[in-house]
Amino acid sequence: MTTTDATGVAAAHEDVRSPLREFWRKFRRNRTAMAAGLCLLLLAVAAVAAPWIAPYDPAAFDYDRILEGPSVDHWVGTDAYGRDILSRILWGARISLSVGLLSVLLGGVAGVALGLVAGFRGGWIDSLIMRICDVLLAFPGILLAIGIVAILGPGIDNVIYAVAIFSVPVFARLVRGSTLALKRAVYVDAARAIGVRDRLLMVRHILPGTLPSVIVYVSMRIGTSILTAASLSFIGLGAQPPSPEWGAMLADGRSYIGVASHVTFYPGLAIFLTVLAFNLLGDGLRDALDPKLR
Amino acid sequence: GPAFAAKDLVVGMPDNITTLDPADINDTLSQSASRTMLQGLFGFDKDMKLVPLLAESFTVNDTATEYTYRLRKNVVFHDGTPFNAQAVKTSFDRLADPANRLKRQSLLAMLAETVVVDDYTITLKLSQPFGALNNNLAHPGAMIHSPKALETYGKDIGRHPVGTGPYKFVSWEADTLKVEKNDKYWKQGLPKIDHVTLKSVPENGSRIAMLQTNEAQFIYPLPPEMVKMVEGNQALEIIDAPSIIARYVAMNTMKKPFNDPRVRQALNYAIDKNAYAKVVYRGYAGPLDSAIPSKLGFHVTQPSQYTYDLAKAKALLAEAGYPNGFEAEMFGRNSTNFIRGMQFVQQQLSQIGVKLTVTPLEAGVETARVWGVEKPEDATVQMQYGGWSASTGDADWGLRPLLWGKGFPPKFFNVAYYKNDTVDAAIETGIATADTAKRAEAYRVAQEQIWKDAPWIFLGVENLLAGKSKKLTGFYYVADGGLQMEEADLQ
Amino acid sequence: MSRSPAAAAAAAIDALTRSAGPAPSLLSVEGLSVAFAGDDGPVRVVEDLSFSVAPGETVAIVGESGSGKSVTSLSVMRLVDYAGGRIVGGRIRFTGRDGRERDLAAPSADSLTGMRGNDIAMVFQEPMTSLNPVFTIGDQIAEAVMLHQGLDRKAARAEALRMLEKVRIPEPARLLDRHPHQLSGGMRQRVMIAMALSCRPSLLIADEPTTALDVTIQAQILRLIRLLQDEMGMGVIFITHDMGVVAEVADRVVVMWRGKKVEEGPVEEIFRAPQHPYTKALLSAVPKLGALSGQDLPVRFPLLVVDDAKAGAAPPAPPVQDTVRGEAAPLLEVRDLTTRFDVRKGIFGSLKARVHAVEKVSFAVRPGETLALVGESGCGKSTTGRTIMGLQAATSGAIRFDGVDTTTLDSNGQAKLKEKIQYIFQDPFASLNPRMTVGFSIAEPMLVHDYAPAAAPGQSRRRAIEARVAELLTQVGLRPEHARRYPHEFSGGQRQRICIARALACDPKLIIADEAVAALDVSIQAQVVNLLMDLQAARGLSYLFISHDMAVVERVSHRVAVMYLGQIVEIGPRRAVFENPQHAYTRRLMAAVPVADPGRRTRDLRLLTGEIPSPIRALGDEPAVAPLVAVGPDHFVARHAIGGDF
Amino acid sequence: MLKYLVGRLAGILPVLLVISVFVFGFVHLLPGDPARLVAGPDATQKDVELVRQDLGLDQPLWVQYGRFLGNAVQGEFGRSMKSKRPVSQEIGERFLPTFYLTVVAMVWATLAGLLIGVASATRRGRWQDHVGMVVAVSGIAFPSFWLGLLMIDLFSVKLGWLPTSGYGTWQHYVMPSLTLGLGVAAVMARFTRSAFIEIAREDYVRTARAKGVPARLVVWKHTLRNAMIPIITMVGLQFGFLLGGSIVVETVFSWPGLGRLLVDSVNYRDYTVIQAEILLFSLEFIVINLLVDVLYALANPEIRYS
Ligand SMILES: Nc1ncnc2c1ncn2[C@@H]1O[C@H](COP(=O)(O)OP(=O)(O)OP(=O)(O)O)[C@@H](O)[C@H]1O
Ligand SMILES: Nc1ncnc2c1ncn2[C@@H]1O[C@H](COP(=O)(O)OP(=O)(O)OP(=O)(O)O)[C@@H](O)[C@H]1O
Ligand SMILES: [Mg+2]
Ligand SMILES: [Mg+2]
Repeated sequence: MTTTDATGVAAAHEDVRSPLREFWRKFRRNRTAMAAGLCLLLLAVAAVAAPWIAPYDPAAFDYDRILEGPSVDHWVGTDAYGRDILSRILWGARISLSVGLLSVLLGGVAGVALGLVAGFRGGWIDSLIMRICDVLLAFPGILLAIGIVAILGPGIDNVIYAVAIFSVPVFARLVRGSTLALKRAVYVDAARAIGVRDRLLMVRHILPGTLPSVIVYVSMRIGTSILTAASLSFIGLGAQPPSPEWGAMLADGRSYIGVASHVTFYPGLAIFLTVLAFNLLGDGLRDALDPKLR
Repeated sequence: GPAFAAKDLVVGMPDNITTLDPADINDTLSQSASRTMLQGLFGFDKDMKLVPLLAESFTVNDTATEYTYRLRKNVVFHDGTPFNAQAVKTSFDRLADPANRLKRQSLLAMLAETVVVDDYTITLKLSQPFGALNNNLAHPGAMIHSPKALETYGKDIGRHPVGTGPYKFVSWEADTLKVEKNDKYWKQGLPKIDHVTLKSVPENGSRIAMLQTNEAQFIYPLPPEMVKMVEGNQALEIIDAPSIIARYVAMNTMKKPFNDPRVRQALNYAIDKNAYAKVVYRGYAGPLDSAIPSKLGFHVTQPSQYTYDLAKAKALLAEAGYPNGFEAEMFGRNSTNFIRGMQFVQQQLSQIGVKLTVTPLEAGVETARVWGVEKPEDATVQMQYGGWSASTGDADWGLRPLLWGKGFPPKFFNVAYYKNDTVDAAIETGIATADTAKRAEAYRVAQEQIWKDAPWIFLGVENLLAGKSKKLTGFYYVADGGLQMEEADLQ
Repeated sequence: MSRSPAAAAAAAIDALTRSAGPAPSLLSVEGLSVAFAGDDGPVRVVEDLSFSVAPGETVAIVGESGSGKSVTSLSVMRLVDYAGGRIVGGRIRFTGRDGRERDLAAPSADSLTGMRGNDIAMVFQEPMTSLNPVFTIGDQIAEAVMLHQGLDRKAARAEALRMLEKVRIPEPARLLDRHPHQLSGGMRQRVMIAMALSCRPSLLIADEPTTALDVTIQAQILRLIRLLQDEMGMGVIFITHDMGVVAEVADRVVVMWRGKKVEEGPVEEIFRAPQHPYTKALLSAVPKLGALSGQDLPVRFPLLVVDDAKAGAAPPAPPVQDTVRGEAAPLLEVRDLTTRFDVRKGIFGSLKARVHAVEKVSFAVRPGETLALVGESGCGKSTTGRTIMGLQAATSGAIRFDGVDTTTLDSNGQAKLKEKIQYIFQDPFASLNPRMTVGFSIAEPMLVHDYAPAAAPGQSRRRAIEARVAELLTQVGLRPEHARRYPHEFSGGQRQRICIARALACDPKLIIADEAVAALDVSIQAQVVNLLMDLQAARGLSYLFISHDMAVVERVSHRVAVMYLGQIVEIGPRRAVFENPQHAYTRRLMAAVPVADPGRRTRDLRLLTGEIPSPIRALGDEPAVAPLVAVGPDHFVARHAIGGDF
Repeated sequence: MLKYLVGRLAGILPVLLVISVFVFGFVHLLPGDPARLVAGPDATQKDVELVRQDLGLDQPLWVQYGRFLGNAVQGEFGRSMKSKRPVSQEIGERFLPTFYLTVVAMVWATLAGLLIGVASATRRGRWQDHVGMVVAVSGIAFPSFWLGLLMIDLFSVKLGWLPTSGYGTWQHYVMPSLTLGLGVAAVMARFTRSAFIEIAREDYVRTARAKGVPARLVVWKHTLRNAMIPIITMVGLQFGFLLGGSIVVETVFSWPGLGRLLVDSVNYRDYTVIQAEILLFSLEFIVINLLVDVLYALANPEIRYS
């Protein structure tokens, strides 16, 4: 017998692809996700380029133009100090994006690792990790944050740690749940039968199965983290006034809601669009990682 | 018909009541609440002027160590107990006894002995001269409980207040206090309202919404930026009253560069006080033209004001050896309003090259970092954005806690670590006598010296803002931030 | 063309009621083409396929693995859409119970829901993954009954129970409340069959319905299908690679090859005079029980070389498999191995009974030897294998590999051990990680064990491994490019070959092959079996070969162990066991093997009834383990204390 | 399972004990002097000392912990430092409002989330999916204070349908539960969608279709049940979070719940209340997560605990 495979037709089109290219090929086809990715890229560029593209100094007061609505001079209006909101949003992207992304990634990595170990090992390790998570979950955020300020002191990097800590238990529980189900899969047994050691088994065979949930949560959590970071800056942890930070802008503008709604609206919109973009991007990622989707 | 309909008043407040035992209260809000039910020998009228309530008259000796009061007759507590000298003694002794650990104990800390002369005469003997005693007695902390209630409820008196005031206690759950008309109130024809509900509605926007829907007839405070929302409504009006709340930035005079008065003066010149009022209070604020607000007793407007003058500020700085300015850190509480104020100061001082780092502090952190510091050398505070409301309405409480050389934290609140012998002497004289003329002179001297030394950046005095239904009359928002509702009526 | 009377009658009625129209058929597939989305446009996997099924008729579709059989059946159900495929041409005309004829290939086939399960039912190829893990067996069967027969829950459950009895599952009442993962492969397959048959469809599509069944059960199932067929004129499409089964059940045969039909005809004709070279090759590769009678040792399959056009020359005589080094110490030694499962009930799971899946099993496998483990479905073959692999904790007993007691090894040692023992799982799809390309799956054992395949000079390790993967894929009859694909993109047989390739990757010493060739068409099967035997000859590999296909077992094994209810009832040299079976169960097993000759089919329509023995026992009720006694050289048989029909 | 449950339940007490030490230590490490905070902004040092004695804060730490533990064991948590009421009353009064609001919000949000998630997943890539996504993202990115105030403005001020704030009748629940639930609904929707897509292509879903199970049942029964694990996880977590009381919603709608109590007690460093609250929250999470684990096993019989 020479050949045994049936699909001669299929065979002609088969060529060798690297997994990365395969991923990129699938991802590229998802137009929504591409658009979202592009938006985020633009935003990142805008954040980096803020000093050059922002029309005003984000901290420059103009007492004659307080709480003005959008106009030719100030495209999205001014705030209670007469500062240009657009410039502040652009500058604020630096802080907000980095806090949102880094804290979630940090917390995500730690949480995923803990959840994997807990779900996979079970027994007392599981109990220990999960009870610690219970306590962390139960610990009110402000209290934890105050504690962190006390221990670490103020500063934007500490905000990132603080917000990351908030995320850890959620990721841990999420991943543990999926792990419990996935570790029963026959292919996990199969991997074991090959001689794959537990650590690799977790990382290579179970972790990818938990990723869809993780990606979804990461993409949502980024928005929450931006807002959480803002509440931290109000207890003196984090971005110090007058650094423009989206969440803080939003919270500050709250008093003007009935009077000058643009003060909250535009930072709110910035957060909304960013979160939307991250979510769409997240969906694109999870789809591109899903082998069953072409 | 409407004439007979019960008159129910709802007041929207920003916070929860902590307790209704005024001797153990330290927040204005709970004080206002307890004032509906309880009264003291003296009180303040709506203009912060001392008026007698349960006392009819008093005499005092020259050294201000012995006060004798004649009490009002035919007054009964809500529970039927008659009001008399014994009742006063019970309440005062309770407050003065440190063993009871009441938060307002300091009001009567100097009390050595209470002597019931007769049913309606009582003498207070002090362990040291104290000229401002009547002001202290006018403080809500010195209001008088029914002795019977004190005995019945003991430690829980704060949940079961029984006084002589215009309203009687009905209920208090989580965030709502209900009181009702006291039919046997000693002031003729008062009160006019049948039920008053005090509700805590922390969110500003929600409070205004309550007023707009007539779910509440009076709300306070009204944030300056939201005044517009009330102004638009025909049925509503705004109360805009001057307060006794001073806003300032204290500078640590023991630390460089603030140990140089020229630097402190320069900073005072560098700030546009009108802009401050406009930006931080939307114009609802007045000037702080001396170390104490004008509504406090013995206030003296200082003749030479620190008017906004950047050139002068720069010159002074240069003279002091900081031609290019300097860097410093400013502490302050983390409320929106404080942060706004701090950002303003930060921006203003940047004009003369002073670069401020603004660090908002959570309440507890502030106690640890600022108020709890044991030794002046250990103080990390350089500048502190603050505010002070002298709840006794007297110059003494406006100066002594803040600028007295013996009042460094943690004892008092002299976070400027300001010490000046003239000022210290004046403050001590002021408190050692009940002679108004002597006191006035002492406080004049103190204010003048402080103004010259400028341990603070004097920013302003904020206005009290509240919103109310036009139908509500006789309801006052007093300069110390308290409410007076005994004359209130709803049309 | 042989047809049941009922079918003929139905056809006659059809002819009367319909004046015009093509052949009176239940199902008529005309020019069907199906495509999957490929990287560069659609790829056709079925091309211009036509065939028809009359009521009461059984059409067998046979053909090479990956030739499009499953895709065809999915298309008839219109389920191919959900698998990512698309019908790109042709018509599928089906006459439902209501007498209306529909084109199932028409774009608006959503209305099919009412017909699926009711008019057309299907048994899927992969029973392991085709049952919903979260519902009980009872619920899953009852659901179909409730949907289509309008029975209430209780009645539906009763019906489900009846169906389970019909497919000869032990203790069906208990099974109703169990979940799929607690069932053996064969049990699951029977559940699938029960589910499909429960609604008495007019067309049954059975995709390899008996691959996981032992021959006795298989015979039962075939009989059951035929019974229902005769009762109600059910048409059957039977997809299988087992030519014995084809000969047994089919009226007509459709032979597929590379997505196309290459031959079609009545079963006798196909067997007697195959026309297409592929058909010829196929038939030549069919293993026949008794082919090695009189031979002591296993022999490779004689293979025909197929090319597009012509049949190859006669195969050279295959060599004998004399690889056992009898003098050497046993490679694997299993002593008194016992594995039990707890059966719990209710939310709080109180312990009610135990499954005695493996009871005091002892055997040894010598280097270079193939020991076949045969036995009824659910008798504990897989569990034995899993326990040896350490995937399942043994209740008691000892396992020694290469002289090392594996139960005492730490996890590190266990992992190391697995370079030398490999396991081929019964269910190939479930045992491949769906998120990994099969290339990586095959390479993984090499990576894990730092196994360095022979590299060409100057070749990096990575390249060497890639080359090795390509080599392995080719060895099992796939193409190197397939390495980039994901498991779900393969046919059942292709997946099984992938698993075999993975097992071979590290040059193990022992391979436990659990139904490793069950899903392969005979030509591939023969090829793979030969490959395994070549490797054995070359490297002295040992196999523990779990299978129910007696013909294949005969080909490959040096010795055979027969399991029954968790115990070994007979073990001995293959020739001795096959030619002189001593235990009653062994004899029955031999008798039930279908013969690939339509002329010799047994038209015995009686179904077996009566108590089916079960390994589930109440707590404390331990089974008696019969001692093995020697009946010949190296040949042992269990002697039961109580005589009779075990 | 029963054994596991009993074990877990029995494990709660020691866990709480450990937590109590941790919480006690943490709370006392926080910067801030409760005596000064409780005494008030213009209290003199003498006042502060009095308060300190009154609160027993002058005692050594271990004595304080002993007293805390002694009280806790009796289900009493001492008196609030700020209000001097028994902590149990202080918390008890606010627990039910929070609990009811949580339940109402969770119920609607979970249902809505599931619906949106399933609708998005089954119509993936089409406009329904995109709409569902935008709605879900709004739920996450929309600050709740904003939504709350907008609703008050619309439903109370403009339309006069609902009371602005407060607690009591069913009308009072409408806006707070909507505001509170929006984020939960969003999370649910996203997770449902993702988990659903994972499962929808499994072989057994195909089996269900082949059985002729109507599309609706394929979705709601066969697919969803298998997709439950991450959904259950999230329901549990969200429920736990909400039970802690939402500071924003309670503030905007003057809801007398635990969230505001917590903020107050943190502001005053009201140790007794903070400790009791954290213990309560921990207990809530432990119980919820226990339930979640049980639900895991119910949803997926392959999951077994030992
Ligand atoms: N989802 C898919 N995506 C891409 N290709 C597929 C997919 N499913 C099947 N194929 C390809 O279609 C061809 C036919 O597959 P099919 O499953 O019908 O084979 P089969 O005849 O049933 O084989 P077997 O006997 O091995 O089960 C195979 O080459 C397979 O690789
Ligand atoms: N996880 C489990 N829980 C409970 N019972 C189980 C479990 N796994 C297997 N069993 C039971 O153990 C018995 C033996 O199963 P096993 O899978 O070993 O059978 P098998 O011989 O491989 O059958 P087949 O040929 O059908 O695959 C069966 O009765 C099965 O129901
Ligand atoms: Mg197939
Ligand atoms: Mg098996």
